[in-house]
Amino acid sequence: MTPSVLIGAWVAAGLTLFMFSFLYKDNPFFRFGEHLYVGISMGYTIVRIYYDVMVKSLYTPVAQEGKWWFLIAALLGLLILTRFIPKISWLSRISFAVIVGFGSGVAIPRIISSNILQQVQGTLKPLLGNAGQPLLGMAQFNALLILVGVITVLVYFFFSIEHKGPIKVAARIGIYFLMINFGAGFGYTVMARMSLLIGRFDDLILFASRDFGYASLVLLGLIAFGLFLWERRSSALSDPDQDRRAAGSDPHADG
Amino acid sequence: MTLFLRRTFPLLLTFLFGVAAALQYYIPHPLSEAALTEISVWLRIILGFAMILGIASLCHVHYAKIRTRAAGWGYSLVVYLSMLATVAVGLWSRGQEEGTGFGWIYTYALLALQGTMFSILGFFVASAAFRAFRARSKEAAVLLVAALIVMFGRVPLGEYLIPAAGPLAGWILNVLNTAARRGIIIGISLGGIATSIKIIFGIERSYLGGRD
Amino acid sequence: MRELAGKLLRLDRRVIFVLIALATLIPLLRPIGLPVRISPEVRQVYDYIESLPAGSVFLLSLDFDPASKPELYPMAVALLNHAFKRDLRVIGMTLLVTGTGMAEKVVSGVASEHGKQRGRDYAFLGYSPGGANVIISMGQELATAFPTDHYGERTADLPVLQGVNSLRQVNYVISLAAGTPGVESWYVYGKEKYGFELGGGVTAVIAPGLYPFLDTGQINGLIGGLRGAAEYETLIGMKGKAVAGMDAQSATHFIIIGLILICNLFYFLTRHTTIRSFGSPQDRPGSPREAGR
Amino acid sequence: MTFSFEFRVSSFEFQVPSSKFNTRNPKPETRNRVSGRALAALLFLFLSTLYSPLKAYGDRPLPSTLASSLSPPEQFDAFDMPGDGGGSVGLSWRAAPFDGPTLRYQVYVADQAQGPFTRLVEFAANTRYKSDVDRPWWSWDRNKSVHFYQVTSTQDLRLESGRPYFFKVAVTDPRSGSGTGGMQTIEGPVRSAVPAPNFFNPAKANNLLLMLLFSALVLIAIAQAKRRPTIFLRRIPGLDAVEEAIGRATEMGQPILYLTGADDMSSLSTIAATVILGQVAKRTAAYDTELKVPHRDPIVMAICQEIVKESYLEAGRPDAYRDDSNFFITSDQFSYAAAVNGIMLRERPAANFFMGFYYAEALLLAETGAGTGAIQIAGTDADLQLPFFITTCDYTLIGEELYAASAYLSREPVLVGTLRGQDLGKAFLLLSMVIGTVLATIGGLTGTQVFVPLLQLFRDFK
Repeated sequence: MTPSVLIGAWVAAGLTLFMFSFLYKDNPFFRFGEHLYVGISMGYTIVRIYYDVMVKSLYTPVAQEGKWWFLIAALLGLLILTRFIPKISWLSRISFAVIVGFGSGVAIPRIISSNILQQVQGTLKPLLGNAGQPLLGMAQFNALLILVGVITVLVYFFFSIEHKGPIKVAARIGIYFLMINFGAGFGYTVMARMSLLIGRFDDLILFASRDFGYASLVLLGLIAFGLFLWERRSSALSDPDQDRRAAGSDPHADG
Repeated sequence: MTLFLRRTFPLLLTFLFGVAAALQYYIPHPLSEAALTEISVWLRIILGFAMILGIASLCHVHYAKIRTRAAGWGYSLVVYLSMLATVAVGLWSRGQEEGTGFGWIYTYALLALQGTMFSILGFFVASAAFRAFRARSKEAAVLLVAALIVMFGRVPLGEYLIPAAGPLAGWILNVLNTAARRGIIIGISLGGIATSIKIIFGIERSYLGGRD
Repeated sequence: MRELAGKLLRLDRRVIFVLIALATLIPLLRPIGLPVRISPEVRQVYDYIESLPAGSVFLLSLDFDPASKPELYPMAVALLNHAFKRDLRVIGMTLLVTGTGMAEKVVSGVASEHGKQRGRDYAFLGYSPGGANVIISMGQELATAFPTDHYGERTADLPVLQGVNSLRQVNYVISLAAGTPGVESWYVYGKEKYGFELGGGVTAVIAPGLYPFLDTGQINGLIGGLRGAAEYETLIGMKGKAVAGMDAQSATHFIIIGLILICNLFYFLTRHTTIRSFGSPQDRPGSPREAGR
Repeated sequence: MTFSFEFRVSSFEFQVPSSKFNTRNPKPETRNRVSGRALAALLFLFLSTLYSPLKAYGDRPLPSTLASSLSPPEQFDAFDMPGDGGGSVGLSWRAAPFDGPTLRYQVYVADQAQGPFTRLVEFAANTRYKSDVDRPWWSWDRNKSVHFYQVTSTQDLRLESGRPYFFKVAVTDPRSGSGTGGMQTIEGPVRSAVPAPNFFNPAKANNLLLMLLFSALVLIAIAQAKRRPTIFLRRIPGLDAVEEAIGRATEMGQPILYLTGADDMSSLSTIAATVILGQVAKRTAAYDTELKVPHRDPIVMAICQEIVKESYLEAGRPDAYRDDSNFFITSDQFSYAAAVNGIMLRERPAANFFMGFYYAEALLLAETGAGTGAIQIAGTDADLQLPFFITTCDYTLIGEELYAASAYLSREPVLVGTLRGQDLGKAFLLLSMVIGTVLATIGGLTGTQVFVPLLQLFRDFK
């Protein structure tokens, strides 16, 4: 194992535990991890933008392929920076207009295609047996349920009609469909989230092995001890009542 | 003239770009495809420049904290140092990630931090479920039952205990869930289209801010 | 009793966190191996590898990066274990540069567990840029796409690749993928032209999108998500990470289900008492004030 | 299947009332006789307009395999494929009476009229008809008696737009070759075509039509609302809570946290979120409550600064406006979530607003906020994240309600009119789905293809 991998394992295990300590409460370890994370991610973004956008998408096409019109984009980008100069900051609106206009225009036909046509098309199913199928099988029943669900949910979303009479009944049914959707969506996602947790714990277990010098275990012990010291210090420095109320936002714990 | 530049010209641009972008979808000509790709590169370039605004804002916030020695200013120092260090290593590595220090930061710091934040969701789904899934009303009961069945049917043990749970969960997901999702999606689409149209026609212009 | 129930309803979240952590950790350390129902699409992959005679050529393309590791890595381990057990000639490769290191580690790791020798029993070709184009050129000539293997040795000289000039001589290809390039690319640019059999292993997120390919026989089997990996581990009788992961899944799901059931029980016990916040709609039980710190 | 027959079937269905399931009775009759009759009239209209494209379905040739009477493919034509980006040619020829599974067609291509021709494909003579192509009736003659093959670029052949290519089709009988040594192959004439890119894809015409229809609906509804500004609007509970949340934050002297979502400014959810921010900012300005808006996208941040500034101006409190109430954190998903969580835990905002589009970080933010005791109001069209907001927030604007929210908050006739337009659009789609399902059911029961053209109006073609 190379030293870079070994150090990497210790760093990764340490940062993982720092972030997990947030589950206990806001504490200096988490705050350090959080701020480090913001700094690193910002630094990473800057480097990526420099190489992938500024060099690859702007400098190379303009300087080497002669695509001078990319300079218009650069100009629009510079216009946004006029926001630093209040007197001419209105120039940034020109760029906003391009971005927002383009975004709204691109959206319409694509929304119609994938969110209206494809959804309506999926709903238009025969409710009674197709040729060769039983007259009223499971498929037909499901098609009917889907139709009822789509329609009642849509009715629920009517804004300018008062919900009373049959509209109210339909909207109520729509609400039940929505609730099933939310419940099922929640239940369905639990597995994916747990997979991530398992993946993370897998790494910690790996780093706890002898090959990595028991990194996870050592660091876990250190962090637990650190948290203990921090709790003792903060409860000694502030009166208990205030501490309970403002746990986690304790000014004395600041670096 | 300045009023035109300040107000009308941006609205005109919005209209032109909006209509052009909408019509592009119906034009199969390679030119239109190329234009779309080109504009998306433009947007990336604009965003690249705009990021300077973001960096300035971030630096400003943390600089203010350090200068006034506000509570926790040491952490602001951490932001500065880690950002500068990452940029320095990234430039040193020429943006390459394979086998460089930059790649090391990515793998052992960024991925670990990201993976951990993401995995905290595993804990949060549990605590959110505990708090929210109470049969206070008929609606809440429906929500609760749907969630329970799907959770039960998704894992091997549940399916082993009650073999019907798997197919039942599948049915809820594929039929009842699909129905409601379709309704939501169609509703969202109409809301989105209406917003788009208002923007293109200059009816919604708050994103331009200012009065002049 | 009611008081106790009320207290439990305002249970500190951290108790739940500890329960979840334990329910994840314990099965990972000591896999129980709860029964997993084998789905036909996973069994088809297994059966196909079982049916291959020893010495057949099996190509495993590990087209994923560290982000999809939790789901796809166990699949790679299980498939490689199976292939080496069956004494197949194994070729490993990847279409994603960010996955190269991980792919190398798993191929060489499992191989050494089975006492297989690099170059003689298996090869790891590494990464070649070009995405789906790599598949096309591999179909014409393997050595064009990969002049050398990952370790810099000429592919033409590797004993394990004797008689394998292109994808036409490969018996079975499995792509482990989390997107494109992935299973679809291997079908469109590979199987359709060069006639090898193709299987897929994908993350749970993209698995539903590949079932149409399964129905039409474009792929002969599909391993989906951690669950699919666990099924495969069960098939080859190896309690690995995926089985442990599925145990953890079962455990955490049942903890959550149990918590919900218990809290509803308590909720009905306390409903008629005047414990703050359960009666009035403004102060719903789901509202944060109850969460407890 | 002819026109008169079709109509007889449908009129029969509508005139015989019967019990629910023992006869194959379509739905409308069991509901309402009048609407049934109206439907029949409507059907008649449609059928008469659809008569011409339909007649082609009938005359499919009987397959026979008289190998002796092989003749060259008739009416062979090569043409540029309509509605594409170029690089593709369509070939069509009339189905012959001898077409059968044993005979095969071979397609050849060359870049010069004299050749050399290379074979592109060979297929059984009873396959590949024009009707097999999945294109809508308004842009494609779905003819079952014409063979069709689409030539596109492959690895071996590159079709370039703007230059001619030459094609021919041969029919061959493989069986005849087994005994005599040379199999019987008859070639058709050579035709040429120039693949060219097109400026309109007619297959997407229904999409365009819907876009124009919705645009018109919204614009008309807005115009109407300007004239008659009092339109009934049902309550959205989450919006009533906005006022309450701001009031509570003011009382407690704590800030309000407002998030605009994960997407950039070109996303409609972000635009909706910024519009609502304007309304919220007006109230915070009036109450003099601190507003905190952490950002992930610098452009959204810049625009939000403008919007908030404008709101403070409108509320008459330009002095209270602070430029750094909108601030940037980072563009990375989870470090942003971590930092916002930190803000929630340390600055204890009394109200959290989550508007716009969210990904997996939704629960991370909302559950932490729930732990701090803040009032939480979410509004998102991210359907996958809705369950998590519903379970962790006090109020959630579901999907479309996010877009409606700004209309509710401002009560401007223009915005309220948009809601009316959206409702009309919904009603239109709702009716289309009901009628479409009924027609699909009738079509399924009777096995007729009459309604296919109508149903195709609601299909997505590429």
